Amino acid sequence: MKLFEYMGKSIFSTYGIKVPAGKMVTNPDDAAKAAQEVGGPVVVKSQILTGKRGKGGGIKFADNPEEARQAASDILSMTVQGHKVERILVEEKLQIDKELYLAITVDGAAKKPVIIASAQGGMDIEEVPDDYIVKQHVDVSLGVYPYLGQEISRRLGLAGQISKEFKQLLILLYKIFREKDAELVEINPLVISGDRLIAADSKMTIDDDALFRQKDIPYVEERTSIEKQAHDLGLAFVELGGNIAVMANGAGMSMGSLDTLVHYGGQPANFLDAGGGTGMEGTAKAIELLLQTNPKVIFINIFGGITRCDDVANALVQVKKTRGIPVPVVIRLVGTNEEEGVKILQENGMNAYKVMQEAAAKAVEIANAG
Amino acid sequence: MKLFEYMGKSIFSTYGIKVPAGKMVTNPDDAAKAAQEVGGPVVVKSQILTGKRGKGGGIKFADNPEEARQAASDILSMTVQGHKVERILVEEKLQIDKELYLAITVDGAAKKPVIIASAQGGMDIEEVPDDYIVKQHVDVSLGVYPYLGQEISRRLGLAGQISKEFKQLLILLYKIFREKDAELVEINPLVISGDRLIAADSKMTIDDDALFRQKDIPYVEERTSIEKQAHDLGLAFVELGGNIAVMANGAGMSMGSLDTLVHYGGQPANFLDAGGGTGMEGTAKAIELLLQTNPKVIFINIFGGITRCDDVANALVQVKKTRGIPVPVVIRLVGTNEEEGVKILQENGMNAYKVMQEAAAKAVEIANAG
Amino acid sequence: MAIIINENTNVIVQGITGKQGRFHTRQMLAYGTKIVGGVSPGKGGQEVEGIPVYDTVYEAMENERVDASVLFIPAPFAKDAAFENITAGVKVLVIVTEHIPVHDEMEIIDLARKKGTTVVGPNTFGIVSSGKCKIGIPPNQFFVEGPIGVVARSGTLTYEIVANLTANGFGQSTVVGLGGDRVVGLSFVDVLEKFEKDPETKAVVLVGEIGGNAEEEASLYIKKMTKPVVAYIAGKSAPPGKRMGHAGAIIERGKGTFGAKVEALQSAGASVATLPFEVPELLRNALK
Amino acid sequence: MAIIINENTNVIVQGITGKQGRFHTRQMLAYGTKIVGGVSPGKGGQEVEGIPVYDTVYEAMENERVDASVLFIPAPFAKDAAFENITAGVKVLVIVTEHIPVHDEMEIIDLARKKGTTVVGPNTFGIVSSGKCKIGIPPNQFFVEGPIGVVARSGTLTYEIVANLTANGFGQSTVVGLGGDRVVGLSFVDVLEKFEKDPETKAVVLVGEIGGNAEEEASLYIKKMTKPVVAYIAGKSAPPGKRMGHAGAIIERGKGTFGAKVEALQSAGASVATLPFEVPELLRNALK
Repeated sequence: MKLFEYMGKSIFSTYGIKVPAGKMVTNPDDAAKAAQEVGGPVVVKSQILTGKRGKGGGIKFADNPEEARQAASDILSMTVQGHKVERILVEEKLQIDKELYLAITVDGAAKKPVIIASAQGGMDIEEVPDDYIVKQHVDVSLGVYPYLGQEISRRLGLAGQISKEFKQLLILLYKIFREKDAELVEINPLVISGDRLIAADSKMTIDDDALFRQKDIPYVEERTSIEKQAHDLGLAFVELGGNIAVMANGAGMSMGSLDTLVHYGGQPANFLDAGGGTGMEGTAKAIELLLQTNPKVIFINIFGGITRCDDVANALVQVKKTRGIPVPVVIRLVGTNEEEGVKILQENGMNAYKVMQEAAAKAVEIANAG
Repeated sequence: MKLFEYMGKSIFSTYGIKVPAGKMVTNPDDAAKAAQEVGGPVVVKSQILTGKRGKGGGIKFADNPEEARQAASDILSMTVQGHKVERILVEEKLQIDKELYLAITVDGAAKKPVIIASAQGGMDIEEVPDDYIVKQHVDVSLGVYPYLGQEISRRLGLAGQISKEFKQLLILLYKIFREKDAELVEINPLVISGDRLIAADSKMTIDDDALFRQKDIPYVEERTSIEKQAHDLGLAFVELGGNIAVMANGAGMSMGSLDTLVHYGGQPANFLDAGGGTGMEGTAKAIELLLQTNPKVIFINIFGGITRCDDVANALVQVKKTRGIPVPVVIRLVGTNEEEGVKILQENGMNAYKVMQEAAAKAVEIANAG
Repeated sequence: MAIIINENTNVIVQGITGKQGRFHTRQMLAYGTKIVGGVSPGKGGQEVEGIPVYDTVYEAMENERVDASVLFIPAPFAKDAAFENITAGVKVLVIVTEHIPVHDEMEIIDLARKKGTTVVGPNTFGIVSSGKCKIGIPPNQFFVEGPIGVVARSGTLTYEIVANLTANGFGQSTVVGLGGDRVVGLSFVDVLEKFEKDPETKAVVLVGEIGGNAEEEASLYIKKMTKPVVAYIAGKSAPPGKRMGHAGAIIERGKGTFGAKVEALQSAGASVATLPFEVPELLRNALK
Repeated sequence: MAIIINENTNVIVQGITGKQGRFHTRQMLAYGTKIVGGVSPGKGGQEVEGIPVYDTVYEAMENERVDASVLFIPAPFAKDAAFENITAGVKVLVIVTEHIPVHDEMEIIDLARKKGTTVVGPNTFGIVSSGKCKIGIPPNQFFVEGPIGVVARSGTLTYEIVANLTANGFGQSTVVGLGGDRVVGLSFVDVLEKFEKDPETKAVVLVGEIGGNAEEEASLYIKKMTKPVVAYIAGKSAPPGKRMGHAGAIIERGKGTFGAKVEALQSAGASVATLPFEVPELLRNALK
């Protein structure tokens, strides 16, 4: 779950990391008031869950409250990188002597947290040459101690008071990363302003699987309405925009189904992993979700393991009887309780394929025919 | 630094470990009031920094506030195990189904924390047969997880709700042990009362070397006045009650000096490790401390390493000149700047021995002569 | 032979009294797995499917020789259970549980490395040394003994591929599910090294997916292998920035794309199937 | 020969720009110790006694071969400095600092064990392989080369005994200060095992004290040794319950008494001196 910049900064501030004075507001009047409170020139920043706001015009400067009001009004009417702006952050404009980059994230290959730092901050870290990037893995049984900050600080070429500030900040940032179950905490730019280090931006992603123990972080909804419904049912769902609604069991199997459809020239409407052992009720609800994508055809690809074919068949029958399925359904059904499942389908006027690619080809044919 | 029972229980309570309802008071009237607040029968317990209070009459039961007042009055006039009682704890009398023992301490041999538990609580753990004691070391890089509590609980023969309570309690107790820099946390007895586990007593020792980061624990003074003065000077000092005041540099050397004096039939007045590199001023103050023990003779045993012999000699001369030394001083002085030191002593009418045992024998001779 | 587990592997089931644990214990027993005990705190002394239940892993190990453990434990408690197994000295730990927080996963794997425990998963279907021992949840009938090693990141897709292998006469030496999470105990390379050394294994099927760089790293090792490798990578059609079910299956900041993986594998000498059902044919060609 | 350190040991001094660090660097150089660098955060690029100063241990190790490190760092920061050395891969770490919190000591030693670092101390005078290398704070002049291994818990008392040995013609192979704290890196047994194997060492002097059970454990090993051991235990006259300067030197609950230690040592075959100055004579008898 991604957090808005202002939320990340609020967490930073709670832990003792310096952030610019500022306030999140939702309308131009409050923006003017916030600029008044901050005093002096301010930055007005759109709060959206994506980077590169600057390029889209989502960040503006204002020298006084009136300009801040105008900037807020402009930004609140924008759609930046496809995200409608609903919140803005009005902040003091920092005196910037230098911009650094600092992030902590999960390195799946090393199976460890990794600290990534650069003395070339402000730009996208992917654009910084490798020679200017310092990477340091963290032993999770130890965590981050001052010596690690000192070593990174040395490799970044920091000295004096800034080096001391950096050591402290790194310890706090790792504490946040760990205690908030973050997958990513990123400060870009981390600004050197006189002898202070200030987090001028904040990017945080919280591990969805850990939200159950992060109750004090407000939920940020980034999903579409259907994706949210699927999530509430415990299903993984991604909207893709095509006209073949797809359900399979297992994430790899679902991806494989999409790949096969695309291979035959089809356009999937969605990714939907119905999971293992979802049962009849869950499967029925999953099928209803598929219908919300307004597809031309529904493609169901089940290789029954924990998932029972008869459950899937019964779910289809139930949806057909209760609310009706207005489009053709192509179903491939093998594995646990396959015979029972196929029989149920046949009794209700539906057929099942045994081979995945044949079913996929059929679904594409139907979709492209209409 | 040892904590009083009521202090340990207050820490327990803050961390979520159940303790009996109760209050620390310092006079009989407040004891009666506390008994009133607690309601029902109470226990009135002397608060002293030693065990075995029960045997000395330091624990009494009272059925009502009036009895509590009387018990408090009795106990406050007592000296239990050599400690004058100044504080008492008035607590609810528990319904006791069973008494357990639980402690966490530092195992110097294993270099790890060790959990010690027994289903035979209430008595001194040294008196419990080894077969009834469960010992479990803790990996400091992991700490204590529920599985460890489950395993100890199994070996103690606990079941059901009590086993669950025990798991939680152990995690909390280890947290206290670690976060409060304890050398020892002990609950004896840990009482099973219905389906609750209650810490009916508390013994805690905080690492003196960690007090600098345990600012919220009130300081408990157990030292004598001289010991406290020595501690404030950064010196290790223990009163021993004999008539030969002793100063040496290094703890082992100081013990060796005492052993040698005793070997020759002397009675040391104290242990004093003047440390390494204390300098002249520190050494002068240490000599003044020695005079407070009212000795018959002072024995100084210096093997100069970081400690410089001339510093020690100058310190002696200074004390002699400013406040006078009313008793003989026997001094052994070798090592760094030995020649200068001996010369300074001679110029001021004092002599130095080269060999420790000769000096010790002389000091004993003087002490036993008078 | 086979890798990691075989017909002599003694297994305990942690969480054996739960619905999942009970069901899969029955399935594993039916497959022939030597299950010597179950663990369920507070339920010690009971039996499940004729298997004795212990209160703790420590207790189980006092009573049985234990080589491997499989976890059917809800995600919030999985770290505790994993730590118990690792500190008790279990050498192979299969974690089926999905949705374990990634920080817990990092801690589990860190401890396992330090103590020398092999972790399969989390979020895995498990591991099957076909015809000898199954630890995990795959359906029994498709896994038959043979010369093909299979290593995969995802579950059902692997059953599909294994069923296809079996239908085409290719039995399996061992089938290893690495797990679908971003942080898992085994990498492709760990498993490929074992297959390379296993005399029973003649060729390897690698089932990967988009996201991460596990397949790219595997390619570096495949280059050095003497045995042929056939790969299939799921997620060719997945858009960037969208997590495709698995925590690890996401193309972020242009990394972990289908194209990069296929290119790496092919330049390392692996045959790459465009669709899952092409695997047996590529395998047949590779083994010619 | 000698144990743990020798004439080829390259040493860095952590906290070299402090008063203590600077003074003892001079002393160690005078003894002949190969000091190749100092560490002091923020002071990188300076020199102390002609020795280059680095910002971190990592930096020192990029520039020098480092075998050992000695810490002159105030107690509150010692754990951080020790962790730096251990994680950087330093193999011998001498911690002179006293008053380090015992929980920090347990963590330092736990990490050192896991990473294979030998920790001498904390609260030690250090270690001297006489005539070859001195790491720590003892006065130089008394330590001369010879066949006697010395292992001790306390400092000045050891200088006294070593000076007595030297005066009586007994030079030392290596003198090891375990440290006066309750939790230290090396036990008597660790060091005795090394002396038993060291061809230069012909006999061992063990300087113990009351408290703990280190001497009792040592006795179990002494029983198996081929080389003679002479011991002295300080604290015969100490009353129970009083901490005699060292954190470890306290008789608690009747454990760690002088009597128990002497009996254990004697029954293991060691000669035990009643007073410190008797050691050389007992040694002479033991070597006959």
